[in-house]
Amino acid sequence: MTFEPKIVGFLCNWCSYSGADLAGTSRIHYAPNIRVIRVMCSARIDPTFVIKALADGADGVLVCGCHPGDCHYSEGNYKTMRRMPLLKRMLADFGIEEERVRLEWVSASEGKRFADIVDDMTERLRELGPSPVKMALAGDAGER
Amino acid sequence: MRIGVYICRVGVETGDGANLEAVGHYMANLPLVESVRSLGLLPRIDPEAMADEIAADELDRIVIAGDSPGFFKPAFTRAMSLAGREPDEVRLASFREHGVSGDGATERAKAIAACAVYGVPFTLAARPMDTKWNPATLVIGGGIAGIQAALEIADGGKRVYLVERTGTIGGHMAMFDKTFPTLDCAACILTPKMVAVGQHPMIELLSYSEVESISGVAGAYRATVLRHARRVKEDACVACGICSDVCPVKVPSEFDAGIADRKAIYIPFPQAVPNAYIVDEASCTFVQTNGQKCGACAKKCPKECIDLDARGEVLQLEVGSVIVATGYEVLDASRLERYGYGVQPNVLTALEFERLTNASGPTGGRIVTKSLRHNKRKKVDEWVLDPEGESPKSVAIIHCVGSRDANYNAYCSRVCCMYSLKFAHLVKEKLPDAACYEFYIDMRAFGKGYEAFFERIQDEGTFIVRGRSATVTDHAGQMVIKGEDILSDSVVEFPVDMVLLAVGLVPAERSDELARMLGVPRDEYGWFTEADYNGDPTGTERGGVYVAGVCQGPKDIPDTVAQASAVAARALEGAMTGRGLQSLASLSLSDIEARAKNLVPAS
Amino acid sequence: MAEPRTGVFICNCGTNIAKMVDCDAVAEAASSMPGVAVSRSYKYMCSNPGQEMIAQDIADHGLERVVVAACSPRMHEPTFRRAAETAGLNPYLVEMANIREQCSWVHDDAVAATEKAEDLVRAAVLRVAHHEPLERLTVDMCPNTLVIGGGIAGTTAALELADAGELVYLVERQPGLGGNVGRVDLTAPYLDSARDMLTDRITRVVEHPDVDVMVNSELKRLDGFVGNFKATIAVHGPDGAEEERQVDVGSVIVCTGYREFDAARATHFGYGKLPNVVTSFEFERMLRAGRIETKEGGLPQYVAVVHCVGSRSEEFNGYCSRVCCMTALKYAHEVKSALPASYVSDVYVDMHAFGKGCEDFYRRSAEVKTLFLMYGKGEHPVVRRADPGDDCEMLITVDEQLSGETIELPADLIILMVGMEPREDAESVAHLVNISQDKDGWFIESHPKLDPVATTTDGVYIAGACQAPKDIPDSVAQARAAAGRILGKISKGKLEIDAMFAEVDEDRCSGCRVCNEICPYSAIEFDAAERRSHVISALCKACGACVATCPSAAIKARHFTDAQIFAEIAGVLG
Amino acid sequence: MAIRANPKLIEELEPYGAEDVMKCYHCGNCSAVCPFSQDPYVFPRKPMRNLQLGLEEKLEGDLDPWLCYYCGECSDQCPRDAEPGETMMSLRRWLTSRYDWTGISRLFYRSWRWELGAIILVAVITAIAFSLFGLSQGSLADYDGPNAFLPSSAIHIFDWALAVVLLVLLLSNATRMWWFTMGRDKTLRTSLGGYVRSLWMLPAHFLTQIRYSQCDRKAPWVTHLALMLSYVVMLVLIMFFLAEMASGPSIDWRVHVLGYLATAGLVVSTILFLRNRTKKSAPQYQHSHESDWIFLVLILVVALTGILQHILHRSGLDVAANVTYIVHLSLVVPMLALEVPFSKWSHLAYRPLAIYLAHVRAIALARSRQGDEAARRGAEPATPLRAA
Repeated sequence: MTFEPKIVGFLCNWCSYSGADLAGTSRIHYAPNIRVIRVMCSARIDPTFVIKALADGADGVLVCGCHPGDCHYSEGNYKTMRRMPLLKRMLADFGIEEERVRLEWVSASEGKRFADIVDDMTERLRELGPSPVKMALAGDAGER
Repeated sequence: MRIGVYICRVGVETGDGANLEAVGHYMANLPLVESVRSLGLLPRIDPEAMADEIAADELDRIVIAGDSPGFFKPAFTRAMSLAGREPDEVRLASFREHGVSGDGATERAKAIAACAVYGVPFTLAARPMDTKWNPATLVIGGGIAGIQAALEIADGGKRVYLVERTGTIGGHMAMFDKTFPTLDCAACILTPKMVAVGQHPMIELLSYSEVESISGVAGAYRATVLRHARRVKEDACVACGICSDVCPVKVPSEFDAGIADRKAIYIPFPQAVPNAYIVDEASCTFVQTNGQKCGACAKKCPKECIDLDARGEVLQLEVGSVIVATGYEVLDASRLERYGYGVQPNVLTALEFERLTNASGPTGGRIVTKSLRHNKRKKVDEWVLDPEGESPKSVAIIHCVGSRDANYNAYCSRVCCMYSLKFAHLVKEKLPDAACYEFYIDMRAFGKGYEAFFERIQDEGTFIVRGRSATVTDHAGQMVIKGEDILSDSVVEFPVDMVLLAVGLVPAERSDELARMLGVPRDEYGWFTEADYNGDPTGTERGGVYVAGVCQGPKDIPDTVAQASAVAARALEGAMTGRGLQSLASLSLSDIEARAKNLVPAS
Repeated sequence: MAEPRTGVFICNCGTNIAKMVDCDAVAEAASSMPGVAVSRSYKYMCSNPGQEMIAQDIADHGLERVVVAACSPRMHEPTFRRAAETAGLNPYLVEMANIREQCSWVHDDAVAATEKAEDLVRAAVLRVAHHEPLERLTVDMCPNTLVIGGGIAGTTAALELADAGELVYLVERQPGLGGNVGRVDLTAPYLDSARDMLTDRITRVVEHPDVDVMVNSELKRLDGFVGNFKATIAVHGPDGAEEERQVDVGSVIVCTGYREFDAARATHFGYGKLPNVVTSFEFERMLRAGRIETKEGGLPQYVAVVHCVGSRSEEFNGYCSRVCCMTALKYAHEVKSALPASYVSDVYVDMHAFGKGCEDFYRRSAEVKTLFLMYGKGEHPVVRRADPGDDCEMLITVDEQLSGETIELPADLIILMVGMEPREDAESVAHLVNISQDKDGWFIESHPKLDPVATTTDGVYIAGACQAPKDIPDSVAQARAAAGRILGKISKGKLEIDAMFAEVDEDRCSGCRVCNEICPYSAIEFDAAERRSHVISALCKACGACVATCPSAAIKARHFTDAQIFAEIAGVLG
Repeated sequence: MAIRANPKLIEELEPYGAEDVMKCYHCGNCSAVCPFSQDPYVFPRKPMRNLQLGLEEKLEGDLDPWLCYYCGECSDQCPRDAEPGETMMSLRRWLTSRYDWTGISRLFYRSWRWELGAIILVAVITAIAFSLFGLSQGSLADYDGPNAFLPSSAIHIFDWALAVVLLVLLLSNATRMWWFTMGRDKTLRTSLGGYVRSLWMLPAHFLTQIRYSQCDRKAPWVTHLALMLSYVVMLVLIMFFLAEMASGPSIDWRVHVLGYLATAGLVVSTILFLRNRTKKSAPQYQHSHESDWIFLVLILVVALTGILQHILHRSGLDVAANVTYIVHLSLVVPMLALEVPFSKWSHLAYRPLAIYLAHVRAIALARSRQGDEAARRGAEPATPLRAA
């Protein structure tokens, strides 16, 4: 059987979470691998959340915010835009493939886009296989 | 002081009705008035000759009375200075500008004239008395203007009744994809406000309802509202959509501007507020056959909240203020045959394109041309929008469709230039290789950040053609748009796959009825007339009746929102103090006269 | 610690959820989650029986936390919070799991969907354990308002508030009220009297018991926050003496307007060199005096009006000044009226006749035979002295777009339509009231569409031309809008603050001040003495940007704490 | 090279009928709907613009007004009611007066009193002159024969004399027209060959007015053609077969059948035009200049008196016939002597000439353009997509 990755999604309340809801109200189907966590603004997403998610066994983390210029808090998403690349570079040093952490802009009218992103990410992670963090942890568990 | 009165008229947009002769006689009997002369329609005044007359009559003050008398003021001012008199002593009695029209026109004209003679601003002397005020407010129209006004007032802790004709609030803005010039998505900024309205304890949202009649006076209006039968229990419906899955009837969706279908039982759009389905009795088989046929939805509804036999109900509302925010409709593009709308499948109106390019629209935001399909049921070939269809290689956008045109709407619709530029951007963004043409007369990019937006569009490679195009024709299956490219001084013809018509705005249907109910005049084009063009752009003749948004005249979202908050201020004043100003008509001529006398500045 | 007693309620939403998610299985699984005392699955949780069931269970099982797995919280969170409240449970102790919009409706694999639903419910259960009862705070709202600027916008706003019975302090730099409109004789497009309109307003402002007018004055300091500002105003007496006044205000409206573009900067028009090249405001004076003459005292035969002087240009201001076009047309009419024998030309780029009645006004100016010449944006007409023997004093050379020719236009009097610019003191004002300016120097509104008169600083509003060029009706509308926003707050008496805001743990704060900069609402103050930052909850909009930024994790976002979100993460990952 | 604008010119043009041109805000709709408006002759907007700006020389040198047949489509669709069609008409009137070196035309177009006065004057002189002549050498009782009151031979000579005068006037004006529109334009590289090769267009367009048929509205073309052909047929008959025409009382079918047809054509078409103008049935009939009325009425009465005279003569009432003949002549002479060179009739010559010259000019322009084609393209906002 194929490997089914687990994805944790951090969505901003105003654009992306509404977009995800719209996918639902429009009955646009996508992969069930994602678990969404709502935050008020993508700027709230502390890098440690991503790390924690990976540490707890997520195979990928999706971060979604309003399109640049649309932020409900005027500029929060710009902070995220600067923060994420740094985090990715750091994770890369720990051997975590950069596809595992993804930053996307999804507006409240882009239900379809959200669905496509989830499907695409799921597909890529299937190819990529389980997260090395998970493997490592599993390994540790095995030794004990 | 010796005062000379001159009565003259501008032939255009005259407020009907005032008996100028009577006004003349009246003015002749006002103190200090030496002479009253009538110069008739659009007089050609010779300042030199006028100066001699003034000198001869030794006039110290001139009063020009009539509709838009300001058009003659410079001539009189110059005449005064030539005659060695005080040029500042030329006063205007502006009839049309201060609401001289209909019955009572003559009395109003007299009052305005009196104030001018006394050298006192009419608006100052004719300030109505205040009266008791019912703290509740009725907002008519659930577009962005109505939503904004309702929220402002309700957030102030005051009761609001929001009456919306359709099944959901949101109005035209909910249909838009992006909004100029910032290009932020309309849904992102509008839906939170819609939800807020739906959940606000101080707002009673009466959707699918219409105001039947309004009686009473400023501060104490009684409105009769007809709640059409939604036939779905609003609070019980969970918007699961099973009903419309089983509904066999398909009709064009209003929300999708007709480019997609909806069922007879439908929800206007997923984020609709109230978030409940609605039965369109006009197309519902069950309703049309008096329950003889169908009724499938009611049987299938898991919450049993569909009552196809439900009847409309009538409500009585007591309010102090009434806010009119009925918005607009777009001009019927088929009236301009030369653009081929309705004949050429790929000639779209602005609203249709908004839905076509909208991520939540029928093509998921893909800009595609219609393709010919055979409809087996109807046994006819018809043009359909296929999400997988071909995207246009070239798109032309025609400005001023039915606007700035003596044959249709003489006025400028104010938003078309900018939304056309926005369209050009969306086309270029989604179809970088497509050629895009804008045919315009004047590029009216007047607002904050608009000019920069215009420049951005030009940089994106859209061809801006100065010249309103003339015709859209079909040459062997290829649409061709023809117009004069004035700046290159030649007639151009471009083959195009899609034409977007920047249709102008026209007043919403039934606004004539509403105007009659409220006793608020409308201008020659049907827009509601404000109390004072400059001084009070959101007030009206009637105390406690305010206008906001496009129903007062075309305007964009920022200006609409500003007006909405402005009328909210007035409603809140009444609600907070329990008092407010009566209608202007409540003042008699003698009242105004007396006030003016007392206000005469001591000199 | 012992997990709080939690109730889990799974909504079937008819079959909407149930047909894809095995609700009973989820309920079953939930019952064994930490702290769960009761777990049920029901047809419609949002229905009255559903809500009553929750209330009943809270009472019967002494529930301390409630989790509802149903539709999107954006739809029914208020509903279930109310339900909990009726049973005496703090509404913030309720958490929802979105198993409809983001589960049953978007998946087609029942097993996977059910598994996902369980994860989401677990996340909610673990998260809600960390919830704290929160109270919505209120702060006092001082009903007084400070209006800066006594032009048309300022006077309008002041009257609007005062007529509602609220006290207004109106601060004007100049000795008199009226602002730029006071320099205009007639208004476009109906040529009504600007003076009458102003006289009306000024008289009422001055006589109004609730308006405290301070002329020759300016704002010196503004301390505090929304509802509780302290304004220090310097009032200059006639004898040059300066006295300081301290006033308490709850809100501030900035209506500082604009100044006109200095025509001398655009040298090609010859302003300052050629005697008969005048600015629009200078021409207004001629109109008022009834002496439309050349400097030599002769009557101009050819009068030319030139648009976009300093506006829509690369070298000066890029933006459109919005009012000049209609004013120019007004001049065309006024010249024709005062000098019937004259010929009026109007040199424009695009005719911005967008306002109500304006297109008709444009048409009418064409009907009185105004000659319109169009020049290209980015180009500019050049004015020079005419040659001896010409029947005019000056010649304007225009690359005329509509004819494609280079045209020499005769002129004896040239009126330059000077555009609008932010006032020279705009920057200092912006600094005083803590609002920002765009690249052109205009004050920035909090949202161009949905909040055109508010700013990112709560309680500070902008109206009229200080936000961007504007005509009188639009300025008046904005002034009222600002008043409306304020009246809304005053009418409530107190300012309600959502319970979700950020808090600084003073002991952990290192006083690095990173958060001060990050906050878009300047809601974080730095206490220099204590070397600690702290959040002004009234200003906080709960975005959480500071929380994520704080290097010493000293800031806590109420209802979105790290602990809560970590719990949620652990939950979804089983 | 800068051109001086002349804001006063419009006042000069108003008497010719250009009353609404200042309303135009240049949307370009008119130029785009006109079937004749094509590079290098883009109109009506362009001439309207030159008129607004008072670019006198450009207007004088403009052939465009003659390429317009006033179908009225442009006026119909004009968003500002600036009456492009009527403006072109006014320009034709003004150009006629410009081509005319005598200045008489200008006088006529600016004041109908002058035109009518001149017609009456010429009519009276003609009447007196012919009466005296008739009495001096014949008898009023005889229509033909040796003692004829107005022997056709004599009239024939007079006709030819008049024809020569008219020809001289027309040719001199036509030459001025050529000078304004072609001659003085130094930049134009015309070749004699170009002139010669296109010469055929003159008679062709004169006789068929085929371009007119390209307008969306066809009816005016038919009437217009009928009037023109009838007139030409009549002219030929009179110039070459006057004797046969005048002969009688028996009817000479060789010429008279044509005569009848022509007369019928004249009467019917003029009546139709008069009816349209009174009814204002179409845009091109909305604004009638005094000169239009005078012209139509004159032709109508000429035709009617002609018929009357013909009948009277055929019914042996020679006295009456002779008197009518005098009246007829006193109308014919002003119609020819005044209308043809100085007023509306002149477009009979100017329009075909303009079409011809326009063609020659276009060829020349095309040639001189080939050089800087590339450069020109670059300057345009439009694209390779531009349809030829």
